[in-house]
Order: sequence, then C-alpha cells, then structure tokens
Amino acid sequence: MNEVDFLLWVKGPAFTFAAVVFIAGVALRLFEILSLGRKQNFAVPKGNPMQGGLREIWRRSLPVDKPTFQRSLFTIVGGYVFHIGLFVVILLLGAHIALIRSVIGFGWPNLPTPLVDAFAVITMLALLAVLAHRLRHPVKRFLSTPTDYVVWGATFLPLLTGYMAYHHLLLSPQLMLALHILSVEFLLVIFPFTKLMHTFTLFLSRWYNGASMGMRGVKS
Amino acid sequence: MSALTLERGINEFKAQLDAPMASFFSSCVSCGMCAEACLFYTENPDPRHTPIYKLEPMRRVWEQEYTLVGKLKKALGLGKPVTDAELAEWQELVYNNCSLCGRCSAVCPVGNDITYMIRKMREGMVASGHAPEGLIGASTRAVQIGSPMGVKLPALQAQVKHIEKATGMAVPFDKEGAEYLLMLSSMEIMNYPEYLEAVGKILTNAGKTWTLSTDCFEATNSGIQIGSSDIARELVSRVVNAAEKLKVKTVISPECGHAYTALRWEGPNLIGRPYTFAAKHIVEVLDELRVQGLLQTEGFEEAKLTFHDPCQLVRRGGVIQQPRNLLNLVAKNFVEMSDAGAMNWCCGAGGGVSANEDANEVKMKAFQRKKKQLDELKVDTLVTACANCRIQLEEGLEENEMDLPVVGLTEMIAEHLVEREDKGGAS
Amino acid sequence: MRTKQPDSLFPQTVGEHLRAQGISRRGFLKFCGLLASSMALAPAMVPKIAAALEQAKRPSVIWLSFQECTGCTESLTRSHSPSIEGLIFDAISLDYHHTLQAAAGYGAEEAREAAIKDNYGNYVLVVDGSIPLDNPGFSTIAGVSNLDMLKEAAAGAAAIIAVGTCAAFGGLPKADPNPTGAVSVADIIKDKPIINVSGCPPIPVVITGVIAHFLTFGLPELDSLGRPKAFYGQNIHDRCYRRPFYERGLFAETFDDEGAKAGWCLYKLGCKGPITYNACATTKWNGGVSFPIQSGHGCLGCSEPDFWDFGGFYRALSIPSGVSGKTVVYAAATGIAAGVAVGAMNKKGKTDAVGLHKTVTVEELNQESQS
Amino acid sequence: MTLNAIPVHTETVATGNLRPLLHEIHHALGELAAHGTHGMIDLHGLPFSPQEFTQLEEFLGDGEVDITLTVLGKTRLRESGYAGVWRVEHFDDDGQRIGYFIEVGHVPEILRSQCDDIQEGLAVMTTVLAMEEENENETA
Amino acid sequence: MIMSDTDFRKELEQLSLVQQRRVGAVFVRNVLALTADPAVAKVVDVAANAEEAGEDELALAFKNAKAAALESHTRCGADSDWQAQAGYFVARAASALVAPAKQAKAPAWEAAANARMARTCGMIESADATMHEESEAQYRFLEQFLNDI
Repeated sequence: MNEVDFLLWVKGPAFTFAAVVFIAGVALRLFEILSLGRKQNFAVPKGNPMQGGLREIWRRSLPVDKPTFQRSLFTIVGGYVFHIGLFVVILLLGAHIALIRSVIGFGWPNLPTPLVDAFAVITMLALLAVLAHRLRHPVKRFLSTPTDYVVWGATFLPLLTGYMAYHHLLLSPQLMLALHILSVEFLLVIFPFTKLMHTFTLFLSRWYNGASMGMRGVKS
Repeated sequence: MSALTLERGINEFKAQLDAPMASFFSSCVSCGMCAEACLFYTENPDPRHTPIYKLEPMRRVWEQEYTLVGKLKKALGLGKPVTDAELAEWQELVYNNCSLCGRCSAVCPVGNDITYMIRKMREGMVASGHAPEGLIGASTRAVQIGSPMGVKLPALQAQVKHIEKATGMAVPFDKEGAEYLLMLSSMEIMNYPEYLEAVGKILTNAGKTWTLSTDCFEATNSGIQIGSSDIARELVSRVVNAAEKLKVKTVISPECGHAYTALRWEGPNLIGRPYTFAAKHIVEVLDELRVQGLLQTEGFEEAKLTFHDPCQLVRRGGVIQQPRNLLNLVAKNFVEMSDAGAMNWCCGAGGGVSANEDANEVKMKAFQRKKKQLDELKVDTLVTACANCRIQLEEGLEENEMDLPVVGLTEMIAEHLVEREDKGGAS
Repeated sequence: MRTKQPDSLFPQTVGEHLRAQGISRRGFLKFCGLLASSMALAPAMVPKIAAALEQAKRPSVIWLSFQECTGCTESLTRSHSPSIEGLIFDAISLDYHHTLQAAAGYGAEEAREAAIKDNYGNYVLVVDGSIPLDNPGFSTIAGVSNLDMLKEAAAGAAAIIAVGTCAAFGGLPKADPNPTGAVSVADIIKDKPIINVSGCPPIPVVITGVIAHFLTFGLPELDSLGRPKAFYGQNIHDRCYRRPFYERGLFAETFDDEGAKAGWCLYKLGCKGPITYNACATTKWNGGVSFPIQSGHGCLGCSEPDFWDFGGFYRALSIPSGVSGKTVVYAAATGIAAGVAVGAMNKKGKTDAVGLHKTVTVEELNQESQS
Repeated sequence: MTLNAIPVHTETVATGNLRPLLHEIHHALGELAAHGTHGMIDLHGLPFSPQEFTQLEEFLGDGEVDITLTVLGKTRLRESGYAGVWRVEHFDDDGQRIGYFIEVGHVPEILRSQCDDIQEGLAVMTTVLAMEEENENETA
Repeated sequence: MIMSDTDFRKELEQLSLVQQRRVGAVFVRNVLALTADPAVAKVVDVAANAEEAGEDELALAFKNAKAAALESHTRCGADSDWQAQAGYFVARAASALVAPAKQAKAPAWEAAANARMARTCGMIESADATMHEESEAQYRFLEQFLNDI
C-alpha cells in the first residue's frame, strides 16, 4: 500500500466510517440523554424559564462574573483562545469549507490561509498551555481521567498534522494529508463517547440550568 | 421493617437520574472552576472537595446504567461497580462539605447545575443508609415531634404569651380565612423569639389579618436537608394541610433559607400538585407591604452595616432586590459585601451542615471566606434574613474574636416601625 | 527521425554528430545552455556540459511501447526540430521504436535483437506503457508478450528509463479496477537502475533532459519514487504562480466565475498541485509557453502514482470520496433508530427503579444509624 | 493564434521572486565590475507571474545593443539599460522562445567567435587562397 | 404600684443607663440559678455596680456574656435542651445589661424579657400560669429599686 493508496483509503472508506460513527453516535447520545426525561414542575414560576434558558446559553459563554474570572483566569483565557482557534481553523479554512460543502451542499466564505495558519499555531500553543496547567493544577490533575488526556491528544493531533501537511513538513504531502485526515477521523469516532460531546450537550445543560434560574427569577 | 441497603441506594440513584443530570455529566470537562467557586474547597483546598467530584459514585451509576458504552463496559466486566464503602467515604463530601449553596451551579461554564445533582444524590445516600447522625436526629424529631429541634406547641404558646404580655398585641392561633399564615423555624422560637414579635407587630400594624397554626408551626424541612423526598413530603404536607384548613391566601416562610426552598420550590412537586395558596418569604412580604405603603418606618440605623445574602434566597430563590429595598428604608450607611447578591458566599452552615455535628470543624473553616469579606468592609453591624446563617455568623464571629452584632432584617425593620392609625381589620 | 543507417558511418561522439548536422559551436553553446536550463542546472554548468557532450558516446537506445497511448512519444516528437528536444533525440542512436521506425515486421524485430546483441550491457532501454500480468495475451508485439519482451530487453540494458506514468507507476491501465493487472516496469525489473520519468505525458524537455543527464553525468539523483530530483523535486503548489491567491484565500468556485477569470487559485476546483511533484510550474509546456494551471485548469497530479483514482479531477483535495448528504441522512437515521432503542431501555430502567423505590421512614434511618 | 490573443486579465499578483532576482542581478553586476567575473542567470526555472515578467522588463529597460543571431533558430541579444547586463533569449525555428537568460558580462558568451571555429575558418581560408594562386600560375 | 408591662417599661425608660444596668442586674440575679455558667454571675456583678465599672471592664463583661450565650444556645436542627436553653436566655439577659452604650437600646427591659424567657424554659413543656410570676417579681424589684433611689 503506497502513500496514495493510503490517502485514498483514508479519504474514502475510513472517512465515511468515521462520519457515520460521529453522526449516528451523536444522535444516539442525545436520545440516551433526553430519554431519561424530567419531572413536571408544579411550583408557580417567578420568572420566565424560557428566557432564563436562552439567557444562560448565551451568558455562560461570557466571563460576566469578574471575581470568578479572576479566580480561574488561566482556565478561562486558555479555554477562550483554543476554542475560538478551533472554531476558526475548523470552519473558516477554504479546504475545510470545500469538504463541508461537499457533504451538506452549502458553504461560506473562507479566511486567508496564512491567517488560519496563524490561528492553528496559537491554538496549538494554547492547548499545550492548558495541558501543562491541567498537569500542574491540583484540582484538574485530580479530576482528570486517562480519557481526558486521550481527548486532548485527539484534539491536538489534527492541528499538528494539518499544520505540517500545509507546510510540507517532515513527510510527503500525500502522507501528511492522509495522517491529518486520519487524526480527524479518530477525533470523530471517539467524539460522541467522550467529553468532546460537551460541544452539543452544553447547550442542553445551560438550558436546563438557565430554565431553573429563570423559573426562580434569579438573574445572576 | 426493611433496612437501608446499598441496593436501595443504587436503585434510588437510578430513580433520581434524569435528562438534566445525564446532560450535566455529559457536559463536564473537568475544568475545575466549580472548585474555585466552592468555599469548602477555597477555604479547605482538598481536591476531593471539588463539587463535581462529590457526584462521582452517582456519575458511575449513570454511566453504567444509562449509557450504551457504560453498559458494554459493564457487560465486559470493565465497569467499576459502586460499593457501600465508597458511599460511606462519600458521605463526608456530600453532606459535611456541601451546603447546597449553588455557587458551583452559578459559575459552571458548561451550565451544569451541580447543586441540583447533589440534592438528588443525597436521596440515594439516605436510601443506602449513609446520612449523617445529626440530620437523622433532626429528621426524626421533625417527623415525630413536629420540629427538628423537638420544640413542642406549648413552648411556642409560652413564647406567644410573653409577646402578648410584653406588647399587648394579640397573637392569633388557627384564625380561619386570615390572609397570612405565619410559619416559624424552631431556631426563632428558641433562640430569637423577637422575630415572631417583630413580624406580628408589622403585619398587625399593616392592618393585615394573620395567624399561627396549632397543627403546624414549623416551616423548616429536615427532609430537604438530609435529602429524602419521602420525609420532606411528610413535613411539607403538614404545612399545606394547615394552610388549606385555615384557607389562608399566603403562607409566610420565616427568616430561614432552606425552609423557603422547601416550601416555595420543592413543596408543590413533593405533593405532586400546585398549592391553593401562595408561598412567600417574609422578606418578599415585607417588601410588598413597603410598596403598598403599609410599611412605614422612621429613624435610621446610624451603624455602618452590611447584608449577608442567604444562598437559598438569592441564588436559589431569586429574592435579591427586596432585602435591599427594606434595608434602605432604615439604614443610612448600608454597604454591600464583595460578591453581594446572586454570587454571595455561603455562611458555611447551610444545606444541613449546621445540623450535622461531623461538620463542626469544616463549617468553621468555611466561615473564613465570610470573615475575609467582612474584614474588607469593617462594618459595625451585620444584617441577614436567615436564622441559620445568623447562628453560624455569630459563632464564626465569636470564634474569630470579631465583635460584630448580627441582626435579623425583620427585627431591624420592626424597630423603626411607624404606628399607623387606620389599621383596617387589624386583630 | 532519420532512417536507420549503418553505425560505422556515424561519428562516435555526440559533439561530432551534432557538428555533422551542421551545427556551429555557437549553436552547440546555445544548445548546451538550453540543455542546462532544461536539466534545471545552473548556467555555470554549461561549459562542463559542453565538454561532457563532446566526449559522450552516442548511446544505442531501444524503445519499447507496451500498454500505452503513444502520448509520450507524441509529446516528445511534437516539437519541430531542431528544437532542443529534437537535437538531443537526434544525438542518440534510436535503434528500435516501433512507432517511429521505418522498418516493419521481421526487419523491425531483427533490428531490436541486433541492437541488443551489438550493444549488450551498454544500451539504454526506454519503456512507455504498463505491463499486463493477468493475461500475457492482453498485449503482445510480434507475438511476444510485453512481460517477456521487457525481461529480455532489460537483461542487457545499462539502465532503464520508464517514460510516462504508465511505465513508471502503472498509469491509466492500472486505474481501478485494473482489468489487465497492469504493473509498472519497476514492479518487474529489480536488478537494473530504473529512472521513472512520470507524467501523462511527461514534459518533453524532461524526457530529453534525463537522457542528456544520463549522457553527460550518468544516472541522475532520484526521489523515493525513482524520479530524477532535478525535475520532480519541486512541488507544483509551491512553485505555482497562483499560490499567492491560495495564501490570500481567494479561490475560483466555478470555471466561469469572477475568480476563475481573475486567475485565482483552483484548489476548490480539484487542483492536485499540493500533492504533485513535477516541473510543469517552472519548465512549463509547449516550449515554456504555459502549463495547465496557467491556462485555467487544475493540476491532475498526472506525475503521481494512481492519479486516476485521486477521487475525481474536479473534487477539492480535502473532499472525502465517500461521504455525501445521503450518507449523513442515513447515519443520522441509524443513530436515531439506535437512540430510540437505547432510550426505551433507559426509560424502562428508570421506571423500574422508581417502581422499586420503598418509602424511607425515620425508623429505618435510626435503625440504620444504630448499626 | 498565440496565448496573448486570448484575453486573460489576471489580477496583479506577486510570487515574491522578482525582488530576489533583481538583487541577484545587482550582485552579479558588482562581481563583473570588481573582478570581471562573467555571470548568467536562468529565468526559465523561476515561477513568475506575467506581471512580474513585465515588471522585470521595465526594471531592466533598453540599452544600445540589440543583435539577433541565427543559430538553431533565432537568438536575440539585448543590452539592458544597465551596461553589462544582457538579455539573452533563445527561440526555436517557429519563433517560440525556448530559453531566457540574464547574462552579465562585457559581451554575451554566444556572441564571441568561438576559437575552434576561428581555427577551422583559418584553415579553410588558407586552402582557398592557395587554390586561387595555383589557378593564376596556370593561366600565366 | 406597677401592674402591667406598659407601666413597667415606662418606669424603666425614665432611668439612666447606669440605673437601668443596676436594676437589670437585680432581674437577672433572680434567675441566675438557671445557668450553669459562672461567667454570667461575674457579668451581672459588673452591671450591678455599673457606676464604678470602667469602659474596658464593661467591654470585657459584654464579650464574656456573649460567649456564654453562644455556648448555651441550641444550634439549628439540634435536639432542644430547655435547661441549657434557660442558661442561654440568662446569658442574653446579662449581655443586654453590659452592651456598649450605642448598642444598648433598653438594657433593663431586654434583661427583664430574657430573664422571663429563661424562667419559662424550666416549665416550657407545660405552659401554665406560673410563667407570669417572674414578671410580677420583676415589678416588685423595680418598685423596690425606685424607692431606694
């Protein structure tokens, strides 16, 4: 199996497999969660749960509470940087948009490649920083399970391989591109069954929490 | 009589787990921010005190029972089953080191309501026989005697007589059709009888009809604290029955945090139907009177004072502005603490911690957070609206040799009350 | 190409031969300069090349064509002599090439056998086209299967030049599903130096450049795929004049949109430049006039193995070959189906648990707390 | 029809190769001035956008000399605006440019009469003269 | 002859702070037996001769009194021990007497009220008429005190 065969396999069957596992997996997990249901609430609401839910979905993305922000400065800033970075790199690179368009049938404008490239570098640095922080912070280190580190790696590798493929580093472009796609496939496959799932469930969580806050008329 | 067993505990976990919890567990990314928000961690930095970690056993039950991967792991013998020893170990985390104050739920970036989960986890802890002595005692007294502190009706009547003698005001019992049914906490009956006097004066003066009930005067609910819906239901239905028997419009929850949560938010769900009356915290009622102009005050507190927000009132109850409106009536020099309002720090003794002797030490450690807040301010009076906070604050101040009187908000208002002429249907 | 003449009448070195063609030393100098250029060598090398060519013996060349389309030969002979390619081509003694030679039938084959015999161990074997292994009958010349002919000719060759992607990597005949079981020369011959001059077709000056290099400096330096680094060392994407548009994220979305007219990057239209190594972007075609990307079409990656199966000439490199909107829908459907099933199990599990719940009494609490 | 006959209005882009090239030329010219070193730069391999080629032309400008040789097709030698900097363009028989060099020197190499050619020319001339004289003797 | 709390309080309000402290001390002494804490007795002594007592002496007494109160009060959810609780009210009564001027609103009255609470605790399980004896006693003490000055 030469490099091209490998690339073709990765782009073909492997990617299809990964995509199917990802999509099916996410759907499955959401059902798994929602199927547990929740009790009807008989307490007379003080505020509007709907508003509260939507409010929290948005508000929890912002560092609104200054003291909390200062207390967890590194976690928050680091988190911001690599999340924004991931967003840009994944959704605003021309090549990626081409892929997305080919799957869902529509796309959107892309950013200049060197800009995305810069974001990739920043994102990788941020990821390394948060990893170091995780290893040194007593609570984070204590809470972290092996899977947490696997998830970290699964997030980091696509960035690294993508960067190297773009700059024609180390290996031939074919092989690097193949490895890049392969690493993404790994990410997709483990996504629904690890903490990566928070990408979707955090909206649920914020909604539930926010709805209860709204119901109680709490506006923090 | 059946016994409380691990099986019952696990089964309870399974029964309590719901969509929100599944979503919360799925969302947690171990960022550790809840630890920084929890005074049981910040004042006593042991990673095990991280709020989300306190749920670990229940998380595992969720994973093994309600996720495909977990089920597979379990089938392959990879899932580590939750043991009785483990739950025993966790008791200290779930009860001693959590006051259900809800700060973790307020800061979690993915929006997890951790407090909500701990409350549910306690159900399983109870069912598996891992609830602390103190709370068991309180619950038993609450169910058997009618008050977690074993206060019987005669004691209340005795206090009432004092008040009637001292004020010449009538304190009615079982007055049907009264607008307000006044509930109390044993704390107030035993340690702060002035509360009852104060509320009585204000309501009477406002020309409102109000009453106590001989069937049930206790508003606090140990069932909520120990985390047993069965016990909580028993206790709250006593209040509901009393209120519905007397056909009152509104039941007033006393200056107590969790009593409000029990009555206002959990009650209807415990009895499985809405109330036929409204449930309000005394501070809410006073603020309503203020708005209606039925609560006029004169004179001001000269002392520089601040207000300690009871968690169950602000974060879990949405009563944030009212106490401030009231304070501004009578205080010239009212200053806010850092983090005041919805993000205020717990006194360290809520959620059953104060009733739990095992927690005496951590409780005082936790108070250090409040001490720091107060040291910043240098006030000469501390006002609050929860008898439980009040005791914890007084003890904490004493232990840390801080000479600072702690006053109940209602009493302070009562002291500045202006006699009204037209007391309408005053009793 | 000139018709075959007896070797004895031929001058022996390339230099002499060219002179005999009436080419002045100025011409020779021009020729060498262009040659250096075509070999991507520094102009400083020109004198060395001149000297080397003066001395170089005209090699005997045997050219075998197997499963191929003659495009490679066309590419080579297209240019009018005396173009640089033509001159190099003339400088060798092409003893057998069944497309170009005048001789036919037995005469032709005898010529081949003679050339092999006369120059055994010294001649250069050029091959275009792939070799079918499934059934020798798929491609034969004068009743001899490609495989046998290759083995026979290879035995006495000093070196083999596999011209075109078919000979180098299998090319079109090997494209999925490879009905003839086609393979490349290198798949069969293991004991001879093989130079892969891939491309479909290869750039003519690259073919001649390789030959010239062989004449002057012997075997050129090869990359991992056996291609001379001098011509295949550069990545099309890296040397592409449209690269700045790629950098700026300006892409043509269709072949007739503003981007295409403005000459923007063709990545999204399926250009395989980023994974292709060839001299097109620099040497260009038609005597340096242009190359596919310059004329508005993405690179097909024709100098790379299996380029036919890259998953569509017009699909961007990043587009997976399998997944489509349909896949998504099916996957989602599967997930939902599974979800409903698992959900039902969960619901049951929970309902059971709720059913099993026994009311907790204070008696139990105390009994427990005693123990 | 030539490529130029097709209207392609490409946007101005820079491959970034122009400036380095100009410096290379400048350096070579410096060498020539200092040590009389002869330099040659092959433009063929450089990825240039059409614009950059025109920019290069503009930069070099035109000098006094413009010679066209006929060797294996045409070869055009033009001195640029900078003395010593030559454009050397090789064309094949149908006027297709097949090579483009910048040569830095007093005279482009290809322009010199090559020694061996001179030798051969001398030999030929000698023979010719000798033959003519022989003929005169006979008629005399 | 004082018959009701209304007269009782009116009379008390007439008195100066020092006087209030002294008469209050009398009230508290009457229920002192209900506390096990010796510290309280000392506090009462300070109040009894308030005119000699220095500021720091008062402050110290106040501190001790409050400590005594906290010692004896019942925490939320803890089982009620009314004997201990009696001690709590005695301590509260005592602390009311020695509270710093700016805090002390009606020290004698507060002392009286708390003293009655303390007395009540004894027979709290059976609320009977006897619980008013204490206030009667207090009226007499006050009359006595008023005569003496």
